[in-house]
Amino acid sequence: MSTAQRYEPWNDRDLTRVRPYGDTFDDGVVQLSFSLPVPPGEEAAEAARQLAAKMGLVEASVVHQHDLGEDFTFVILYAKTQETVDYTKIKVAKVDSPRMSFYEINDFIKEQFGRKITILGACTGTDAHTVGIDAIMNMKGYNSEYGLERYPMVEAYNLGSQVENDELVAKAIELKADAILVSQVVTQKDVHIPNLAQLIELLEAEGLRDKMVVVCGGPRLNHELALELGYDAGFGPGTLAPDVASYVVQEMVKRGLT
Amino acid sequence: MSTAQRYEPWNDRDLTRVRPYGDTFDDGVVQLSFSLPVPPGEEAAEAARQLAAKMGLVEASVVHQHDLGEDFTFVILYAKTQETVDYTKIKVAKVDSPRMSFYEINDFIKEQFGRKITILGACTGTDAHTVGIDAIMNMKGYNSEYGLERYPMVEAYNLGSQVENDELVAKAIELKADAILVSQVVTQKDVHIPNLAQLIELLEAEGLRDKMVVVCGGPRLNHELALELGYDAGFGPGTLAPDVASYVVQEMVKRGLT
Amino acid sequence: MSKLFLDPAQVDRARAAASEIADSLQAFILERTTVAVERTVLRLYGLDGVDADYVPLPNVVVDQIKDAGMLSHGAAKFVVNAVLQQGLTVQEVGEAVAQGTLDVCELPLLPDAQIQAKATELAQESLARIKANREKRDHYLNTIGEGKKPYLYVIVATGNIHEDVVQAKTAARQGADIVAVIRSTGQSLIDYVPYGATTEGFGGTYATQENFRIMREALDEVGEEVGRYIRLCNYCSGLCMPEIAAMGAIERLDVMLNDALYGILFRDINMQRTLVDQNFSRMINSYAGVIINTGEDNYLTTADAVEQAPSVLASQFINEQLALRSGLPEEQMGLGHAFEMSPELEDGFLLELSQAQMAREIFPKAPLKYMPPTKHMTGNIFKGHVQDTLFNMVGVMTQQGIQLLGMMTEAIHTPLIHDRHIAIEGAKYVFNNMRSLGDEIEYKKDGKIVKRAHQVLDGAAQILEEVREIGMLEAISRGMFADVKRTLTGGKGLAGVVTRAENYFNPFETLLRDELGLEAIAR
Amino acid sequence: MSKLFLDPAQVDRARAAASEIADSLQAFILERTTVAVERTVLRLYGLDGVDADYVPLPNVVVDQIKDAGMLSHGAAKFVVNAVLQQGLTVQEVGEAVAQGTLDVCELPLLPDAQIQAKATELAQESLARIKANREKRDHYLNTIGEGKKPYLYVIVATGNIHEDVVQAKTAARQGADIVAVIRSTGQSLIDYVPYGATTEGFGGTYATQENFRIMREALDEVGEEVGRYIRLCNYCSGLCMPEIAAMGAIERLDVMLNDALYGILFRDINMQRTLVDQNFSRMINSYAGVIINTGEDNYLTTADAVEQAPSVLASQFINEQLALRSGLPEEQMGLGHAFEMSPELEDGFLLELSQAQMAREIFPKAPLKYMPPTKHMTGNIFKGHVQDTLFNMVGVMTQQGIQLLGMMTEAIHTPLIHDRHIAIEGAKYVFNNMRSLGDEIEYKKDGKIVKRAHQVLDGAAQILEEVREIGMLEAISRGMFADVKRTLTGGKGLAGVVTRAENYFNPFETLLRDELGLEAIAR
Ligand code: B12
Ligand code: B12
Ligand SMILES: Cc1ncc(COP(=O)(O)O)c(C=O)c1O
Ligand SMILES: Cc1ncc(COP(=O)(O)O)c(C=O)c1O
Repeated sequence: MSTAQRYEPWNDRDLTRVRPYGDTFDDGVVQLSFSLPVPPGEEAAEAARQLAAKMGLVEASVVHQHDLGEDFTFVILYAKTQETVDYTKIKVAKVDSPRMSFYEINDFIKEQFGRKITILGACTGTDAHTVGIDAIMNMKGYNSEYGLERYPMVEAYNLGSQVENDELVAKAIELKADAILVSQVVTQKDVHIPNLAQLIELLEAEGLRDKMVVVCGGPRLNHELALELGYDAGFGPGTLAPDVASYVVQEMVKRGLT
Repeated sequence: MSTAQRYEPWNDRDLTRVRPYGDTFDDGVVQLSFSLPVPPGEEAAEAARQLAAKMGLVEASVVHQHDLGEDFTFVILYAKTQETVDYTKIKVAKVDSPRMSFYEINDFIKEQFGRKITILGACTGTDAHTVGIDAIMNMKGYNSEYGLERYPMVEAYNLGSQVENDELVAKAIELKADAILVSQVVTQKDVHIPNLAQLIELLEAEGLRDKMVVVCGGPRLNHELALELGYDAGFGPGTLAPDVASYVVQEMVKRGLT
Repeated sequence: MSKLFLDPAQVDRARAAASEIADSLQAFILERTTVAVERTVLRLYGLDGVDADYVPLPNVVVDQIKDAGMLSHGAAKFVVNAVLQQGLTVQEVGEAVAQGTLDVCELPLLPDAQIQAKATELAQESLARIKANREKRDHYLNTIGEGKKPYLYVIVATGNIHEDVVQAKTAARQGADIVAVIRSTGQSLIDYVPYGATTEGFGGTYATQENFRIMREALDEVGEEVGRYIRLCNYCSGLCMPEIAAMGAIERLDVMLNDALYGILFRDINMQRTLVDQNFSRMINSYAGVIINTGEDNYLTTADAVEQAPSVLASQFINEQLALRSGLPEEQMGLGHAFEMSPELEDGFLLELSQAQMAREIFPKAPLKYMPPTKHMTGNIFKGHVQDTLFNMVGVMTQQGIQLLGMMTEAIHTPLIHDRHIAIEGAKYVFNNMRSLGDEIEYKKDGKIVKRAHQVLDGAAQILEEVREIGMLEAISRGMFADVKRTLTGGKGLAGVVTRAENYFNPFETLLRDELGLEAIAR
Repeated sequence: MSKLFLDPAQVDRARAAASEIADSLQAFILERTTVAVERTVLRLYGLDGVDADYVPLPNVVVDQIKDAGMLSHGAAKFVVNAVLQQGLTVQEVGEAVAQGTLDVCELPLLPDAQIQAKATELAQESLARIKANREKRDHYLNTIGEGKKPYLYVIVATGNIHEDVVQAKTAARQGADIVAVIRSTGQSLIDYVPYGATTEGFGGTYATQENFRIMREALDEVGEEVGRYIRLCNYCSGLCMPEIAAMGAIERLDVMLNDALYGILFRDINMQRTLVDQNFSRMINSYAGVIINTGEDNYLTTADAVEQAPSVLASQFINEQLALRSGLPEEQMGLGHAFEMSPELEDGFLLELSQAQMAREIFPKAPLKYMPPTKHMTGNIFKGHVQDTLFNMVGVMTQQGIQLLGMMTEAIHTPLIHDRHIAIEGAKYVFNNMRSLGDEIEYKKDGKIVKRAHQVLDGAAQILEEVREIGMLEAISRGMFADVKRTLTGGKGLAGVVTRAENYFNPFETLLRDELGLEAIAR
C-alpha cells in the first residue's frame, strides 16, 4: 500500500486528543508507583488495582510489590488511561518580555533610565539555600552567565539566606530598591507559601508594592504560582541572570518606574 | 500528652479507607511517568498535569521532562490521589486447596487413586519459553523443589515449547492425561488469550474438558484470568511443582476423576 | 599483555580443538544444500514477490525443482537454463512458474558450460550491487562517522514497521548506535520469508525485505541529521537463515544475529538444516560487511551462568572457527555473551567482570556482543535499573564492542519508547563517567577475578577436547550446551535438506569462496 | 601499603600544619565559655522542663546569671551553691528561678572548695548515667550485633516524631543500620532546645530530648526484632551544640553531626560562639561513645567538587586535630566527604574513587561519612538512581564507614517511605555483589587515579600551611572554605560568648578532661 493513503496516527496527530504513548500509538500506557498502608499480598495488589481503576485506568497490572514492614507495601504498576487532553487549548502563563543579553540589558538601562538601577536579592525565612540566589546575583554567576553584581548598570545587593521579610523590606527602603528578588527552595509542607505571601503584605503595608518589581524564584516555583501570590513574576529551575534582568528592566519601563 | 489519647492514623488505621502513603499518613502521594506525543516545553508539562487532574490527582508537579525527539516528551510526575479503597471488602479468587509436600502428594495419590496419574505440560502456540514449564516439570525442578518428573506417583510428560494446541490435545488423548499444564509467557498484544481459549474449545469439542484438570500459568497470568478463560486454575510467578500438584490431585478428587 | 595473566598455551589449546571441530562440521556441511540455500540463490538473482496465495516466488520455484527431485543439482542450473532458453529474466521465470505456465525442470538443458557462464555473469552483477552497498556504508562511516564503542544497541518491537520507525528514530536521536527490529515470535519457524510492509506482529515485527528497506531509509535519514551512522540489525537464525542474510545484504543491514546453535537449542530447528544454512548465510554476511552476532548469551537463560561460563566460551571458540570457514573476518565476529549471574550472588560482579575481560582478551579484534541481565530481571524496575547499571560498567570497563542495552522493564514488556530512553541515558552516563576506568586498574595476580578466568578457560578447553572426540552433533544431542538436548534428525526443517549431487552448482557460493579467499578450504 | 602510592611525608606535613592550627584555635577556645556551654552544664545536672512561656529552665537560669554579669564564673558555681544553701535539687533550683522565687546570684556564696566538692560529686553521678548508656550500647553490639560496613545511613524527616518512628522502623526492617532524624529547617538558629514530643516541623523534626527518647525506644525495639543494633543519629551543629550533645549522651544516641564549620559557613553562626561550643560538645560526644560526623561534604554543594577537593581534605585534617583535642578517639571520627562531581564529567568516577580511597588511607581508623550526590541530582529519578549506584560502588570499593544513602528523589522532596526502601535495596545489592572488588583491583602507579590523589593531597598541604600562617579565623573570613566568607564578629550568637574569669569553674569539663586524658592539653 502507498504511504499516501496510509493513516499513521504518530505522524498525523490529533492534538485535540492527546494521550500517553508506550509502544502503540494512543495506548495510554502510564507507569505508577506508591505505597499502601496494608500488608503485602494478593489483597494489596488488588487494592492497588482498584485504586488505579478509580483513577480511570484500565488493564492495571501490578508488576512488583515489596513488604516495607509495619504493614506497608510498595507497589509498581503499569496501566492504561483512556483520558485525553486538548493540547491545542493549553495556555501557560509565561514571562513574555524578550530575553536580552548582558550588553543589551546594560545599554537598555542607560537609555531608559539614565541611571543605575538597584536590585536586592535574598533567600528568605528559615531557608538557608543560597546557591540559587547566588547563581543570579554573584559576580561569577552560573553556567558561564555573569550574575547581576557584574552588571555595570545594576547596583546588586545579595543579602544571602535566612533573611526575615521585615529585614528585607527595611533594606529595600534603605537602599531605594527598584526590584526585589526572593528565593525559596524549601517547599516541604508548603512552608514557602505563607512566607512569600507575608512579604507582599509587608510591602503593601509600607505602600511600596507598586513602586518596585517583586520577583520570586526557586526549583519548585513557576510564573503562575508567583502571580497567584501577588508577585510580578516567578522563575523556576535553570534560570540565569539575564532572564530575570531582562524581565525586570522591561517591566519597570512598562510600569513607568523610571 | 499520653499515648493513650493520641490518635495515630498510622497505628489506628481505617482499612475501609485506604490511600497511598508517602511521608504523611493519607497524603495519597503517587509517582507517575509516561510519554506524550507532543514536543517538550511548558505546554507539555501542563498537558501532563491536566491528564493527572483527569485521573483525579491533585497537586500534580512535573519534576522532570525529556525530549525523546520526533515530538515526543517523557515526563515524571508526583501527585496526590484523593481516592480511597475499602480494603476490608477486597476478595481475591485464590487457589484454596492446601499445599502439600512432595511426600504428602505421592501418598495422597496412592491412597486416593491407587494408581499413577498422568500430567502433560507444554508451552503452546509460538511461545518458545520453556524455562517456566521446565521449572514445574523437569527432574531438577526449581528453587530446590523437584519437578513433577521426580514424583514416583506422577507420569509427567513435558512436551516442551511451541506446541500447537491440536498436537497437545492429540497427545492428551493418546496418553490418557489426567491433567494438562499450559505455559504462556509471551503476552504482548494479548497473543496468549486466543491461544489459551482455543485449547479449551478443542477440549470441549473432543468432550474431554470435564474429564481432566486443565491449568495454565505464566508470569503475567493469575487465577482469576484463568477462570475467565475456562481453566480450572491459573498460577503466576514463583510457582513451584508442589503448588500445582497439590491443587491438581485435590481437584481430581473433588471432581471425582479417580 | 594479558591483564588476567591468561596462559597463551591454554588459549591455543582450546582454539586448536575448536578448529578441528569446525573442520569436521564443514565437511558435513559441504556435502549438503537446503531449500533455503537454493531460494537464496534465486533471491540473489533478484527473484522477489509472491504468488496468488502469497507464497514467495523463491519458494514456488525451488519447490518445483525439489518436487522434480532435481534440487541436488542446485536451483541455479534450471533457472538460468530457463533464462537462456526463453530469453526471460530470472524474475520473469519465477512469475511464469507461479502462473503455472513454466516448469523449469522440463526444459531441455543447455550444456553446463553455457549455463554456468551465464549464471556466473548474472551472479557477478548481483554481487556488484552488494559491494556497492558496502561501499555506501563505508562512505557514511568516513563522512558522518559513528558512535564510540561500546556501541549502544537497542531493539524496537512494536509489531508495526511504520511505528517501529518512529521508535527507532527517537532512539537514534537519544544516542542509539544500532537499532534491531525484533521479529514476530513465530517467524523463525516458518519456512519462507513474509512479503511486503507488515503492520502486525507479536513481540516483534516480521523480517521482510520491504520492512528492511523502510527502516534503512529512516535510519539513514536520522543518521545524517544527528551526524552519526546508525546501524540496522535483524535476525538470520531460523529456517530462512541465508535468505534473510541475502535480504540484509541487498538492503544494507549492518548487523545480523546469525547462529545455528540458537535455532537448534532454542527454536528446535533441525541441526543439519540450520548448520548448512548458516554456512552460506555467513558467507553472504561476510561479503556484505555485516557484523554477525552469535547467541551464546541465550545459554545462560536456560542454564546457570556461573556453571555454564565454560560452555559459553567453548561455543565462542567454535563459532569463531566456523565463521572463519565462511570467510568472516574477526572484525565482523560479534561473539555473544551475557551478564546473567544472580544479583544475589556475593561478589558476582567480579565473576562477570572476569568473564567479560577474558572474552575481550581471547578475541581481541571481535566486536563482542554483550547481552544485559534478562533472566534475573523482575517487575522491580528500580532494582532492574541498578542491575543494568552494573552491566554497563562491566561493558565499558572491558571495552565490549556492542552493548545490548538492558531495559528496566525487561521482565514486563517489550520496550516502551521511554524505557529505551532511560536505558540509553544511563548507559551514556556510565560510559562517559568511567570511560577509562578499565585502563586505570589492574587485577590482583592471585586474586578472585584472575583465578576465575583461568578456571573458565581451562573448563572451555576441556569441553572442546571432549567435543572434538565425540563430534559436535553428538555433543548437542547429549545436552552439552545450555542443558538442552537435540537429536540429529529431530526438530523442524530436516525435509529441506538435500545431499549435493556430484555436479551441484551454486554460482554465488563459488564466486564468494573466491572473493573471500576460501578456496583453500574448498573440498 | 598505600594503593595510591601516597607519600607518608606529605601526609605528615599536612597533619603537622593542621595540628598547629588546632593548637592556636584551642588556646582561643579555652579562654571562653558560652551560654550554651553553661546551659549544658545544668542539663547534665539533670535540669529539664520549661517555664510558663515554654522557655527551657536551663535558659531561664543561665540568663539570670548572665544578666547578673556572673556567667564568666560558670553557672555551676551559683546553682550548686543554691543547692547547698537551700537543700534543693538542681531541678528544684531551676523551678524556683522560673517561678521568680529565687535569684541564684543573690545568695551568699559558700567557700569555693565546698561548692566544687558538691559540684564534682553531682557531676560524677551524671557521668555515671552516661557511662551506663555507653555500656548498654556495647552490650547490644556484643549480643545482637550490627550491620556490615559501610553502614547504611538513612534520614527520616516527616516533621512528626511519631510518624518518623513508623518510617524509621520500616527503614530498619529493610536494612538500615543508622537512622538520622533530620531537624526542622529553623532549629539550628534558635538559641534554646525545644521541649517535649513534637509533631510539626518543616523539612525535618525538632531535636528534643523527648523526641530522642521516643526514637531510641523504637529503634531498640525493632533492633532486637531484626537482630541488629540500629544506631540513632541527630545533629549538634547550630546554636545549641553542647546541649544537644548532652541530650544525645543521656538518650543514648550513637552518631551526631557535629561541626562548627558547618554552622559558620552554612548557617551563618558566629565563629567564636560555635567553636567554643564545639569543643565542649565533642568532649561529651567522646565520653558517650558517639561517632561524630563532620560537614566537609557541604562545601561541595556551594563550590565545585573538582576544585574544592583539596579544601575538603584540609578541613578533614583540621577536624581530626580539633577532635583529638576534645579527646575523641579516631574510631569515633566520622569525617565527612561527598560524591558531588558533575555526572557529565568524563572520567569523573575516577576522581571520586581517588578522593574516597585517599581519605580511607589517610584516616585509616575513622568511620568516614560518605555523602551521596545531591547537588547534581535532578527531578529525573531514574538517572538519579544510577548516580546513587555509582556512589554506592565507590563506597564499597573504598570501604567507607558510613554510607549516607542517596535518594533518587533528592531534588524533589525529603524521602518518602519507599524512596528509602529503593535506596536501601540498591545499596545492599551493590555492596553484596561487589563486596571485595576493592581488594581485587590495584591502581596503575602512574595512572589518573593515583595522580589525582597526589595532587589533592599536595593541594591540601599547601592550604593548611597557608592557614597556619594566617590563622583559621582569618582563613574563614577570606572564604578559603566552600567559597563562603564569614567574619570574626558577624553571624548569630556572638552575644552568648563570655570570656572566662580566672576562677571559671565547669565541673564536667574538668572531669571529662581527666576521663578523656586531656590534662596534657589543659591550660
Ligand atoms: C545544596 C543544598 C543544601 C545546602 C545549602 C547550601 C547553600 N548555602 O545553599 C545545605 C547542605 C546547607 C542544605 C541544607 C538543608 N537542606 Co538542602 N539541598 C541542597 C540541594 C542538594 C541543592 C540545592 C541547590 O543548590 N541547587 C542548585 C541551584 C543553582 O538551583 P536552584 O536552587 O533551583 O536555583 C535555580 C533556580 O531555582 C532559580 N532560582 C532560585 N532562586 C531564585 C530566585 C529568583 C528571584 C529567581 C529569579 C530565580 C531563582 O535560579 C537558580 C539558578 O538557575 C537540594 C537538592 C537538590 N538537588 O535540589 C537540597 C534540598 C533543597 N534541601 C532540602 C532540605 C530539606 C534541607 C534541610 C532543611 C535538611 C535538613 N534539615 O538538614 C537543610 C537545612 C537548610 C535550610 N534551613 O534551608 C530539601 C528541600 C525539600 C523541599 N522540597 O522542601 C532538598 C530538595 C533535598 C531533599 N530532597 O531533602 N541543603
Ligand atoms: C529466558 C527468556 C527467553 C529465552 C527463552 C529460552 C527458553 N528456552 O525458555 C529466549 C532468549 C529464547 C527468549 C526469546 C524470546 N523472548 Co524471551 N524472555 C526470557 C526472559 C529473559 C526470562 C523468562 C524466564 O525464563 N523466566 C524464568 C521462569 C522460571 O519464570 P516464568 O517463565 O515466569 O515461570 C514461572 C511462573 O510464571 C510459573 N509458570 C510459568 N509457566 C507455567 C505453567 C503452569 C501450568 C504453571 C502452573 C506455572 C507456570 O512457574 C514458573 C516457575 O516459577 C524474559 C524476561 C524476564 N526476565 O522475565 C523474556 C521475555 C519473556 N521474552 C520476551 C520476548 C518478546 C521474546 C522474543 C519473542 C523476542 C524476540 N522476538 O526475539 C523471543 C522469541 C521467543 C518466543 N517465540 O516465545 C518478552 C515477552 C514480552 C511479553 N510480555 O509479551 C520478555 C518478557 C522480555 C521482554 N521484555 O521483551 N526469551
Ligand atoms: C542468535 C540469535 N538469533 C536470533 C534471535 C531471535 O530469534 P527469534 O526471532 O526466533 O526470536 C536471537 C534472540 O535471542 C538470537 O540470540
Ligand atoms: C555537620 C552538619 N551539621 C548539621 C547539619 C544539619 O543542620 P541543620 O539542622 O541546620 O540543617 C548538617 C546537614 O547538612 C551537617 O552537615
